[in-house]
Amino acid sequence: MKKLKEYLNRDISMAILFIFFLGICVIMLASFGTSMFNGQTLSSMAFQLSEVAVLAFGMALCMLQGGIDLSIVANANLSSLLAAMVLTGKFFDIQKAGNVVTILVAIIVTVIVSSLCGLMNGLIISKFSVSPIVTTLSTMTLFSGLAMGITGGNSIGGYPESFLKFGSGSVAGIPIVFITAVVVFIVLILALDRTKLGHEIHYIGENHTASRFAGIDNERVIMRIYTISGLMAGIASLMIMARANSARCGYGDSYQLQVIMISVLGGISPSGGKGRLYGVFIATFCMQLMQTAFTLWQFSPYSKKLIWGMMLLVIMLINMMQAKISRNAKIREMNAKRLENAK
Amino acid sequence: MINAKNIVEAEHICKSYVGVQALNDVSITIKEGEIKCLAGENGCGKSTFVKIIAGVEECTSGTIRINGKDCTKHSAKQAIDEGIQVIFQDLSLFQEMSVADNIAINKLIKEGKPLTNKKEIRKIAEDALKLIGVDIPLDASIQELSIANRQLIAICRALALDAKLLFMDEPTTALTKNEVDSLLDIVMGLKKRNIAVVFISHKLDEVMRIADSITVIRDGQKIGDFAAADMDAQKLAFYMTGREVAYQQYERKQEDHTKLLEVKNLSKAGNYKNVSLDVRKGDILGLTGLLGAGRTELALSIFGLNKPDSGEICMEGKPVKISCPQDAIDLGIGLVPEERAIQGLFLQKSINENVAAAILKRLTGFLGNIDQNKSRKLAKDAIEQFRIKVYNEETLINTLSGGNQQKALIARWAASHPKLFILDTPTVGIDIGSKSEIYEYIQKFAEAGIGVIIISDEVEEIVSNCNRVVVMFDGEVVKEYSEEEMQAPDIREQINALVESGKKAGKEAQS
Amino acid sequence: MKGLKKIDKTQRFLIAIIVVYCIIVAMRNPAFLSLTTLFNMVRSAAGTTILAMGVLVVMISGGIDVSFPAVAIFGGYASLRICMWCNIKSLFLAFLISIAIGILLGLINAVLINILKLEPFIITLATASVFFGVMTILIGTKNVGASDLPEQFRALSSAKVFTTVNQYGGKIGLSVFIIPVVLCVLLTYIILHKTLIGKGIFALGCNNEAARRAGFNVTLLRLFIYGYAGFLGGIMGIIYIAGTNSVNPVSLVGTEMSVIACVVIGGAKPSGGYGKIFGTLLGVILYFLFNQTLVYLGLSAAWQDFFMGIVLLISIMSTSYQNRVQNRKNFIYTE
Amino acid sequence: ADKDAEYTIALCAKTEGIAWFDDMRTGVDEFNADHEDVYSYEINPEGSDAAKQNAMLEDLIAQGVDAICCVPVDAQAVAETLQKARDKGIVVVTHEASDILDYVDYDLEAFDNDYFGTLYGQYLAEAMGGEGQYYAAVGGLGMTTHMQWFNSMVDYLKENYPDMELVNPDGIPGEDDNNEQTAYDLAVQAIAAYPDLKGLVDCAASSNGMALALEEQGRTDIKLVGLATPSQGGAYIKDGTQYRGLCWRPADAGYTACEIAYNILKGEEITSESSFTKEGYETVTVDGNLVIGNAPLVFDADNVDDYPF
Ligand SMILES: Nc1ncnc2c1ncn2[C@@H]1O[C@H](COP(=O)(O)OP(=O)(O)OP(=O)(O)O)[C@@H](O)[C@H]1O
Ligand SMILES: Nc1ncnc2c1ncn2[C@@H]1O[C@H](COP(=O)(O)OP(=O)(O)OP(=O)(O)O)[C@@H](O)[C@H]1O
Ligand SMILES: [Mg+2]
Ligand SMILES: [Mg+2]
Repeated sequence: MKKLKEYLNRDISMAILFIFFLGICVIMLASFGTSMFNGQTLSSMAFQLSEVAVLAFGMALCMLQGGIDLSIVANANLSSLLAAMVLTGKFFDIQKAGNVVTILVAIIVTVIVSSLCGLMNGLIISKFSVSPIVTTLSTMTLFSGLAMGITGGNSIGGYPESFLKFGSGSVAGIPIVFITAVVVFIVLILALDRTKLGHEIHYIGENHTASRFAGIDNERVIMRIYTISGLMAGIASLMIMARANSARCGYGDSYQLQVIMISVLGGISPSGGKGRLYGVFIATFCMQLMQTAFTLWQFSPYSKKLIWGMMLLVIMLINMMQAKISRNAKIREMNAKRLENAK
Repeated sequence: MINAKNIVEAEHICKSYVGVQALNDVSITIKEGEIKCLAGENGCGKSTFVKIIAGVEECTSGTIRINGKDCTKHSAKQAIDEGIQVIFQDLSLFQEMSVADNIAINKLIKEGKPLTNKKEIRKIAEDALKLIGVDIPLDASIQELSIANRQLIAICRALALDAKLLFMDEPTTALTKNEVDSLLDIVMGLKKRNIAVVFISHKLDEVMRIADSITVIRDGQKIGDFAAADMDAQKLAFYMTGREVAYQQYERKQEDHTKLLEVKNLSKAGNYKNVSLDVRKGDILGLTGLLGAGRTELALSIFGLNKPDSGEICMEGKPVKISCPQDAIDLGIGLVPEERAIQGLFLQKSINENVAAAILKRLTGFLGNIDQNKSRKLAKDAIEQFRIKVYNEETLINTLSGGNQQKALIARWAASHPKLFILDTPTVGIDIGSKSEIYEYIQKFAEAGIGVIIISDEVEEIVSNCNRVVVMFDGEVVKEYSEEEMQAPDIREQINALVESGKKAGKEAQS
Repeated sequence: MKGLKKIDKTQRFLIAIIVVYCIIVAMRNPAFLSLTTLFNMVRSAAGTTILAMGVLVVMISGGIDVSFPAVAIFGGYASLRICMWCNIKSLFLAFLISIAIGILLGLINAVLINILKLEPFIITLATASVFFGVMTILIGTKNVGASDLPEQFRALSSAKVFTTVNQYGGKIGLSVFIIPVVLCVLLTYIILHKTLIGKGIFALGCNNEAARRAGFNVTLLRLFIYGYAGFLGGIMGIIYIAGTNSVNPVSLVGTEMSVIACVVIGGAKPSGGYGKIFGTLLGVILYFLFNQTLVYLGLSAAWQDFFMGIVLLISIMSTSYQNRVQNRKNFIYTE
Repeated sequence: ADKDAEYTIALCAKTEGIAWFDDMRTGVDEFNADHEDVYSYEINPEGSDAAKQNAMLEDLIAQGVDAICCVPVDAQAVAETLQKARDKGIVVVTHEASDILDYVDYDLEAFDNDYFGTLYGQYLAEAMGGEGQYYAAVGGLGMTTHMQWFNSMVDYLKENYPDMELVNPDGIPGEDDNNEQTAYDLAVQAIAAYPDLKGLVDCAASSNGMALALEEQGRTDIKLVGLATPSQGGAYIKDGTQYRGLCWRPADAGYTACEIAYNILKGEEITSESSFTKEGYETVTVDGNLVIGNAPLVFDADNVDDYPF
């Protein structure tokens, strides 16, 4: 019993979020009936939220450590452009190489480029002690600038069919991209809960001085985190490419703020240390559900922004109050004990 | 003086923090023009009391009257307006701002003139600095100054405007003898001008020199008010600790005398100068001296957090290069840091996680996966072994009392099976019960053949736990007491004298 | 000489870059070295400069604000609409309305930050969406073209401090925008360096708790700081509309990062407690130099962000690294 | 008509909150009013982000509308999604997307873009007296139609007016991001950088920024031809600062797009014989699945006030 209470105390923001989620579902059921949740719609949502989810995971990792990655979308665009160049034979003759090789090369390029971009963030943050916001802000400019420079703003499209399958195909009605997202999610969850790195991330996020004194190599960990976050951008970029069959700098710019919101909504404390990845996943679903609902309601995108912003504030408010309450509770509990002892 | 009116009347003050009962039903009145000293062990609640009267912290219950007005829920500004000035223990200076601004700011706020002007500010600062007769560049920013100088700035700031009541929370910790003297003279001067002073210091001689009345606090409870006249160091110590402090002295029984750690004239500019010392298996080496002596820096250097400029460190005879804590841990060195809350604990995490923090490597399996059960078992054992009072190993650490928190921290390092164990002021803010337990554990470690270094300001602590002692001043080793010397009956007085007397005595001791 | 001493490393660095860059551009195309260039620069940079002052103050106080473009456009556009509805002809009133709205929104930010005690970044991120959403819902996003613009805006747009009639009978001259800019910069300077509040802002940025202990009312201070940022936003809103002599309410959003970039390039510490007005100005100048010399250089717009990014990185890395070394000395570990 | 009408036609344009697509909405709504059996509406993503547009289209598909009309932010990027819509049997009509014809049922162009480009050329030449330097800008180098106009204009002028010289560095147009401020800056720079400049062209609707620059510097000798809406650029066209404003009526385009979709839904053929309601689309040329109207608008001082958008 007490154990459960404790767990709730620690994960209450999760509980809140989940209630939230159910609330949205109910509202939508009420207004659209079950049509909202037929396979049709669900799979379409699955298609849409996959890339956002992966990006959000990357962002969440950085926030868990107490940082933030504003360059994540720019990074995705840059790496997808380079991959696109490969896929469209800008670098070597794809006819000669054959589809499989080309696609493999493209994927490798994406992974390498995105990870390197991430690593660059990590290096600047850990070795030069530049604050994450500022670092990633500048690298964002840098990455998108580079992408713009390379392409002159043009989109590069027209990839091999077999590659597009990844974006449009689905297994047993479940989109491949979504499956990918889930796999990534599971891997990350395991990594965070079970591996050394995962634990180190939490320690640093909670108190980076103490982690240093406990012999954790903060700087190495941070570099890894941002590299992973870069990798997430890479994976997302592959999804985007395969779905849109084109790449262009500026694609998905509006994701940037959205993923930050998702992370906070998902209960990742912006100051680091606290938060669960499945919260982020749930938050992504919330966002997607509302996104769809808004489209059907024909809301203007700005009223959407309004509602999202409000949601964010409300969630933060609830979390704040909950923290305060539990703190006071602890003190009261303690005083009670003291009085007993006094007797 | 008898019918002097009360400036502050605090009644039944209670203050609880998460996990700690900092103050428990404390009533204190402060009269005009009196010098009251608050005495008590580390963590007994002195600073907390100061903060509450200064309107910085709100008391959980109780009433406060300042100059007759009821100020139970008053703000810092109100306190200042009522003529209360504070030298906080953590100094509360503004790192990026200039010395002049830092000194003048309180006066500016007090006067509340919306516009400021540079000349005026510099004037205020200069006058204040003259008052205690030091000169520090007015345009330097605080972060360029040494601890000692920062402390002087904080003092100047409080003196800059003539308060009715001045709180001094351990203002002398980093100061040299003559700086202290001039400060105490100033305090006496204030008294003549009928200004009340509340003086907090762990150096009993200072207390004795100036106090009119002494209030003793223990574990957040008031033991009583005493006239300084009928009070002496022994008595005071007794009241503070609640018993005749006479821990049985530790003596080393180990046979093999090979040196575990050997530091050969290690130097680091601004911290310490060619320090040499050694630790054998089973040694408990005491490292004492004034705050600012560079002991923490030395410890940090051994732990790989403060790269020395020259000299070498040997573990078990082999010269080693320790460039980061991980290296140190691999070599079997553990460090319980000075600032528990900041450098030691993960307050939002469970005991389990806090204990596991330093030994993740050992808990990782071949897939890089952490063995949860193992770590949980370790935590359980730690709770048993160190008698940490908690519900279970998943309890959040910030719900524990200071003492138990510290035990958990020691448990963390015990779990890493260190060969050399460094504890920097391990008993600050810890109740007497836990304190003696901790001593017990430390001595157990030593008997088990671990080399231990204790950094501490409390001579009692040093004498009763250490078989050897090194005294540092201003970054230099001024005296090393061998095991034989430690047997001397008047060893406490010797060390006290040496530490208090500062440099000059130190030099004599060397020659 | 004393003035020179005041110029710190960062600023020298920036000045060097600016000078070198100007020389390069001038060599590529002498036409760059004309008054028109300068005047145009002033005109285009006016809005950003004003916003930058706000960001600077917020950043010195240890916070950050990403909602100011929303605030600015809200203020400006609302004021414009109101002027059109009630056909208000006075520029003063227009400014007044815009500023009032700006301050109000700024205060909302401050209140939320005080209540929630979370990173201002996240909070202002949220409020930015909220503000903008509210605006679009209340007054829509309909563009207003030069022809429908109330004349006080058109007048402001074309008004000049002094003009030199060029051979085409056109009036090239220094736009009146310079006046609000100078005023805002002066005001900011006075607030920061000549008032108690200024000291409070720095103190807050250095050490929130210590500021509280020193007797500052931290809550009021925050209200002032974000209110002031809103105030500047309000002014900028009007300038922005007059600047293009027409308004497209959605075009300003998304510029926040570039403004913050200018301030950071200028050497302000995002951790708070330190920041220089002159540096910020240099930052703005640098930014606009990059943006407004492409034609002279005969470059396509494509690479400009890339250069911007590089300069940003270099400047922040150089400054932060010095701090890092300093901190290490004091056993403050920053990653 | 309303939600439960027989046919639902959704038009998804580039972005919310700019005059152009506000006007297009009036067209769509008008169509909705005119047809009892059709429910037609317009929704737009924010900040012309192709990703968001894709997401919207996905939702529309899932919701199962009967027809989707789309003005793509980035034709390439939405092509796949549109294809998906067609696979689901949804009628897809695009506007300003002549480069992805394989993915759509029909693409509607208000006019032949090459011809529209030559119009820029004609009027510029006319204004400049067929000689002198001119500088040109587009909204973005990635914008298909803008580039198409720019290129055909340049070709046209090369052919017919050898004395006219494009001064843009290596023939690449400037980019004004459809932003008045940027257009203004570009103009000021161009004027300063090329002392004997005689003409300015802006293929983006933000050409009023350039006009403002000209007005300020009183450079009546420099002629400006640019895409313009009466609401944004009208003032300058009226007072002659801008020689001509080229345009087409977004409302009509939106209306006609819906009309095409409607006809297809009703099973009618779209051929060169088919005629549409709106002026400029009464007769269209259909080649393959590209429907080309003849609805270019040319504003000058006299007619600019006649248009309410
Ligand atoms: N902000 C806080 N949160 C939680 N516990 C606190 C806080 N501040 C102080 N404490 C606890 O309250 C108790 C009293 O602290 P306080 O600083 O008043 O002791 P002190 O008498 O000043 O000790 P010292 O002589 O070392 O200064 C300590 O156990 C400390 O750990
Ligand atoms: N944050 C700091 N900034 C500048 N100098 C410092 C700082 N901390 C310590 N020093 C200098 O380093 C030397 C040692 O300081 P410190 O107080 O840590 O020594 P210490 O012996 O560990 O004192 P204690 O252990 O009693 O706290 C002193 O000369 C002090 O002036
Ligand atoms: Mg204290
Ligand atoms: Mg120390």
